[in-house]
Amino acid sequence: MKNQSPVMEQRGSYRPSPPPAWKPRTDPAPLLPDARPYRVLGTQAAAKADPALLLELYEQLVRGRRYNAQATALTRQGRLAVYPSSTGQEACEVAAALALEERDWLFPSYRDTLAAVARGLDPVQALTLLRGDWHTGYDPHEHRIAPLCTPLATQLPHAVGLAHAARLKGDDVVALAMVGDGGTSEGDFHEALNFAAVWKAPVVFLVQNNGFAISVPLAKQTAAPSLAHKAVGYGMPGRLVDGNDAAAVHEVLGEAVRRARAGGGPTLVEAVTYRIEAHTNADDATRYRGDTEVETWRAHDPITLLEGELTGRGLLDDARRQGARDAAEALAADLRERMNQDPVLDPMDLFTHVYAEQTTQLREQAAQLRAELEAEAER
Amino acid sequence: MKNQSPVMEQRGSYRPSPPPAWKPRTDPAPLLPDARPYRVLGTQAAAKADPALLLELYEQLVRGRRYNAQATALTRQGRLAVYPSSTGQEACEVAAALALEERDWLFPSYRDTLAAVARGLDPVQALTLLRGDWHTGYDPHEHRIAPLCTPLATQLPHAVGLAHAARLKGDDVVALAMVGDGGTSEGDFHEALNFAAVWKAPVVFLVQNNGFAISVPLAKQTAAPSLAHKAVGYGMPGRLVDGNDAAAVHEVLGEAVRRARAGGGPTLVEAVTYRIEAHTNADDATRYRGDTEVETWRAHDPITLLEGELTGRGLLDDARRQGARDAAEALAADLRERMNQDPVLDPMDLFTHVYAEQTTQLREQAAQLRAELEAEAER
Amino acid sequence: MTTVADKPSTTAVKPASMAQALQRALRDSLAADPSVHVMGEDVGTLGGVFRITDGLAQEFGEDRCTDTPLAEAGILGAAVGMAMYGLRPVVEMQFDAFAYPAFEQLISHVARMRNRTKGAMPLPITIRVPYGGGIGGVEHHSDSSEAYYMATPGLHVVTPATVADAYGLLRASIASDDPVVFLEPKRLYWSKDSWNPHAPATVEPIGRAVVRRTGRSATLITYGPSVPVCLEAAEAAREEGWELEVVDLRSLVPFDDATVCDSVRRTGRAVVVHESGGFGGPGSEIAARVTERCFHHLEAPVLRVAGFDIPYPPPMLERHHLPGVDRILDAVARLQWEGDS
Amino acid sequence: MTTVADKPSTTAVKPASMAQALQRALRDSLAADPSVHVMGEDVGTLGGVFRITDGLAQEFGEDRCTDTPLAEAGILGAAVGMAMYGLRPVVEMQFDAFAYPAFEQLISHVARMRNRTKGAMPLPITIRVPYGGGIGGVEHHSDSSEAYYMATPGLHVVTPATVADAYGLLRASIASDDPVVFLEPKRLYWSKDSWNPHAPATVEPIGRAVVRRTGRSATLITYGPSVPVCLEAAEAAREEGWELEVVDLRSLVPFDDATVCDSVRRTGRAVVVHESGGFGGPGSEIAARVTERCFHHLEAPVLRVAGFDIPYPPPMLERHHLPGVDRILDAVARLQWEGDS
Ligand SMILES: Cc1ncc(C[n+]2csc(CCOP(=O)(O)OP(=O)(O)O)c2C)c(N)n1
Ligand SMILES: Cc1ncc(C[n+]2csc(CCOP(=O)(O)OP(=O)(O)O)c2C)c(N)n1
Ligand SMILES: [Mg+2]
Ligand SMILES: [Mg+2]
Repeated sequence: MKNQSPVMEQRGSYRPSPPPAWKPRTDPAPLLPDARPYRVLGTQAAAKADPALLLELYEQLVRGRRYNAQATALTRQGRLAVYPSSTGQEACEVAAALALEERDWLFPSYRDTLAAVARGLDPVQALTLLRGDWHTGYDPHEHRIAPLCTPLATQLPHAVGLAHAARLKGDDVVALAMVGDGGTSEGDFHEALNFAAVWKAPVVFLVQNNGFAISVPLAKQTAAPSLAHKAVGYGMPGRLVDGNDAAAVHEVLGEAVRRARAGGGPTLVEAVTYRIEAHTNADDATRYRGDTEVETWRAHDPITLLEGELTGRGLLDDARRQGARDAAEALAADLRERMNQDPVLDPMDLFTHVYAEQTTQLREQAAQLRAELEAEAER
Repeated sequence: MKNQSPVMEQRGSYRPSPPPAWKPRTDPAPLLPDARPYRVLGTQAAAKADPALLLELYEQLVRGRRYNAQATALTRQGRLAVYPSSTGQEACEVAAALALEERDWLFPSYRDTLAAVARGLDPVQALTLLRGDWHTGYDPHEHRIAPLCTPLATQLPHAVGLAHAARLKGDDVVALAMVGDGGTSEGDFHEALNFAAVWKAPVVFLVQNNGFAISVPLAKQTAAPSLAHKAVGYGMPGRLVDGNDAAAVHEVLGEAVRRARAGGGPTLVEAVTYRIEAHTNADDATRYRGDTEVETWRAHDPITLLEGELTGRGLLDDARRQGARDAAEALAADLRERMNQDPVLDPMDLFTHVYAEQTTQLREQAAQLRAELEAEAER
Repeated sequence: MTTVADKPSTTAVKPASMAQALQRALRDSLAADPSVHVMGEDVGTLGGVFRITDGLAQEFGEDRCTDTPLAEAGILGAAVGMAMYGLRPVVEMQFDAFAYPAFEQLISHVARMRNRTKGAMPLPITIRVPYGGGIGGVEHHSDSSEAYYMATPGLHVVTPATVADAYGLLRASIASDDPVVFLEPKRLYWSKDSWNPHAPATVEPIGRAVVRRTGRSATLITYGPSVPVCLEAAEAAREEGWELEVVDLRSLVPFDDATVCDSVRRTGRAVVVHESGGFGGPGSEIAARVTERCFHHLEAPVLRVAGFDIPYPPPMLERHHLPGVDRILDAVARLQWEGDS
Repeated sequence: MTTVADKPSTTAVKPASMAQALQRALRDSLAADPSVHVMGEDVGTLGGVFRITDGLAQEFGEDRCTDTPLAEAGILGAAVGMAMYGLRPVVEMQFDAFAYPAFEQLISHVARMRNRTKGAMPLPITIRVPYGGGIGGVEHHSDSSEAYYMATPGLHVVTPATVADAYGLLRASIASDDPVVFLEPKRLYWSKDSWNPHAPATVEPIGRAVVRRTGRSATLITYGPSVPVCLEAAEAAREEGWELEVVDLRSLVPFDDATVCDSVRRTGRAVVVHESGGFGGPGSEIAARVTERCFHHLEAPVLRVAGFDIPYPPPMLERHHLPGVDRILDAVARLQWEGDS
């Protein structure tokens, strides 16, 4: 430490020491996002993209769009309690799933059933919460998908903790956590990103900025230049990407995942996209936004974009296109059929999993319900 | 909105529209803090500083240092339950108080009794919480000082709400809220800054980065380039200032206060300083830091710095210096004397202020205690 | 002002829903007092996910009915600051479980600021919380957390069961100089009774229970969403030869010992009914204090019919969890009647 | 394993403090199981503000005993993620009131994850919370919030009153596959009894109350910081001719009805004693359930001696708030003894 004692001279030339030990902890420049969302499709960067990947993304987008439509239809048939559609956001959902290795973990929000399905989860299991027969319809360990999370942003510290734990155990596992633009306002978002940066945890935070938190537009949610700019305040890189450009989202997430795996710490990715449907089937979007805005975004549709690129480069022929559609229809048909069967429920499950070992109290309450059910059955 | 429909051409030249409506909401460049803490003392900027202000700051610093020493002494005499000293941080405490107009509001943390005293609060009242005879020892409206706040960062949304309310009522009142480096990790910090920026509320957030949160050094608290860098993620300017340079802190806060008053919205100021004493009298700082670090910072003492400047410019003669010391001693003597008197307490106060109107239940409980006290008195 | 069930007083009275009454109470409060400010997630343009604030932003402007950023601690914390400056914030928490992030602000500040400052800084904040189940909501949308609020001194805890009370109690809560947690039984939002939104409406004082149905066999002590269930149970009980009295608490804090104990002393038997979990739930306090005060009048222990001590079930199973008529009658049957073993 | 008060078994036993026993429990747990991780504010280098984690970071490394950033929701949320990956986090909340920011994580995730996933994802997290008053702490440093935890299904709530239990119950809590809120009565941290830190120590099963003193006149039901007070009261009561039995609950969830009711049925009278506020406090549940189960054995209503229903007082007034010997004896005197009016 130089200049430990301030120099005290008479008049003018007085020059005390700088505050001891102060230096920027990180260089902020590389943490700042680009001025505009990064894009691949229709740019030079597209040439470098792996055609097989582009085709896989395309097939998944088509499948995802069909899945969203089918799930929404199921709400009308009373087969789902509620469905928050990701129509228009399929590029983010699909790219998030595809950017991960099998050993990695996905932390979806309540809107991200599609990401879970794209990662391999049975769509019926993915929809259990929204059908209403149980909370989480799958064993999270099977596909390494955390329970769909409803309390906003609360899954983010979980992702950090899991990624940190994996690193402590010596596993090169990455966690990718998804959250909405609205969710970034929650304290848990802040705490999670800070923990991740301090611990250099291998996490990727994907914010789907779809313009709204239910009815609240982004302008009432934040005054930041972009949500990606929040990254610099945690000392991690922020990346801004066109969320309807599946290739771009995949590339940006892929880079972030690789950096995390290599020990480079977390990244915050903001994907700019749009929620084409209402918040859920129960919402009436006409109360807070106009059709023109929706139409503008429909014109920037993730499937159309990718299809344009693939067609332009001669990578997509009619057969392939039809194949994608057929696969999507098959998924929808299977989903329809299985969701139309009433789930077999055991009310006694209410008491089985509250604790590892049932307490006396819960045994008593279970006995009460059992007796009631038996009496009901006899009637 | 131009380019609403993506252009779909065959091969190469394919150029879809950019994501609709995307533009940075604010230009990030002016929000970013300087690379090094801003300083006035010993720099060219000092020449522009108002000598009267410098002298006032000086007298307050001397007084503040003495106040800190006296309060710490009172803990040893059992006259205070606990005292978190701001020794070494007096420049921030004093500048915060002096940067405000009378109609403005100060939101101190538990460490900031000195700021409250510098703003005109009776030191005995300021110490009520820490003496233990009541929680808040003053009417917050009198000097527009919110209660000293112990749960970290929870006072920040209060400051935002108050500033917002004042603006709604048409009053040009500014709120200045103080928080520590550790407090910036709390979710409430995040939510408060976000609300402030979205509402363009007239608030100034002053983070005293004193290097530690109890035993935890800044490096375990954040990986950010600086705490001031957090500002950009909210869309407000971040300012970094040498927290031991009273003139610099005063100037930066003054600017932020003026901007807020003029409708320019909130500012985040990080003042880099150092906690010279242990966390409180109950803490043992030798468990987590070495003497050399402390000594390095003692050499960058806020009083010495300002004294150097004033002496160098011939603004401080022995009489004036002695005057400052005498005033400080008078404050200490008065504090000592009054704190050495046992406060007169009425246990029935426990029930008086829980609700506007005492509930039957509390009346019953009050009667019970009254009976007990009477029985005790008779014994 | 009433201490027995409100009855339609004019023939012009048309059915209105609880949602309408709440909305009218907010509108009248906003109109009556410029310091009242409504705030929360989606309360402005959308009018709230339950439409309770519908039209208020349009009528009073966005400064009086404000869409906040999505952060419950921030909302309540900002409301504290606004109240410090003399406003009367009315905060909406979108669902019961989404009030949890605001607990620190609630417990450490909202409930304590008046006491902390020896009365110098009261916080007249109303926190509206749609609570309870029975609407087919998925996880986190059907919690009943009144036990937490009850255990926090400094808060009032109020919950209406009728359309008229929804209006009267919400107006009183907003007018209160103390913080009120105003619990709205969401499955009663669309229930209608004969309340006339155009008649001059009554502001109900906080802290008074009401006897909704008289009877001499036993007392059902209940509140909010369980009031209609208890009334139904009382009707069904007549077949078994029991005349059940139904007390609607309306306010959990302050607790109206007089009305409750008066009833229990007359009937000698009591069952507390609520949706919230039983263990450490509101019914435990109610049973304990009634027993303390009416011990020698009791023919049987005060029983509790409550939700099970489990996380709130998924929609398809919630009917097994919610206290219904049968479970209430079973408890009544266990009240050690003459001739029981 | 024991169901009566532990007695020193060897002559080599030296007094140890509860703080030492807790520390030893953490050390033994860290040593026994590599998946145990201690984390919280100041738990590393400093060893915690109460020094309970003293030396652990030095011995096991900072990865096993970690100073976290200052954010309680983040700490608990990160612990959830760590537990999802198979670790056993032991989280320290610095003071009771500073656990409030973590309530959403606690209620919405920690308490529900096992149930949510039908057992696929249990969360073996121990949350250590120094609680209660009596140490001259300024505002926010003396809260007792066990009522909130009790009302949250899915949590275990455990609190020791002796040095031996501090060790045995903390080991058991860390070993539990369910989340445990482990409440440490901070004013007993420095209390010593004859526990031998070098002897092989017992892991106490969770969920069993213990009779600390036998008596046939009435039962004092208590836990944590109020246990020594009750024992003192029982001693003093002998002068009045009462032989008081003292039951230390040790675990509020699960609740040991058998031990408690067995005692109350024998004595016919009971007083619940705790520091936490009375209204909606733990005592309400205890009084209600004991009454339900022992009604015909009761000579008098179960009474409650609790903190007043006020925010915790400042240090200079706390002695008026805390239930002491006199207040307990006053309650015992009101248990309607033969010859009372
Ligand atoms: C803590 C919390 N508060 C409120 C809600 C209610 N809620 C559900 S979705 C939603 C909006 C979320 O917006 P955003 O984060 O942008 O995600 P999106 O719906 O756009 O995917 C709200 C307010 C919630 N689920 N959790
Ligand atoms: C919500 C909350 N958590 C924990 C604490 C306990 N605590 C008191 S001061 C402190 C450290 C604060 O550090 P910092 O914010 O840097 O302020 P400083 O003490 O340095 O002024 C802690 C952890 C608290 N008061 N509030
Ligand atoms: Mg959104
Ligand atoms: Mg600090």
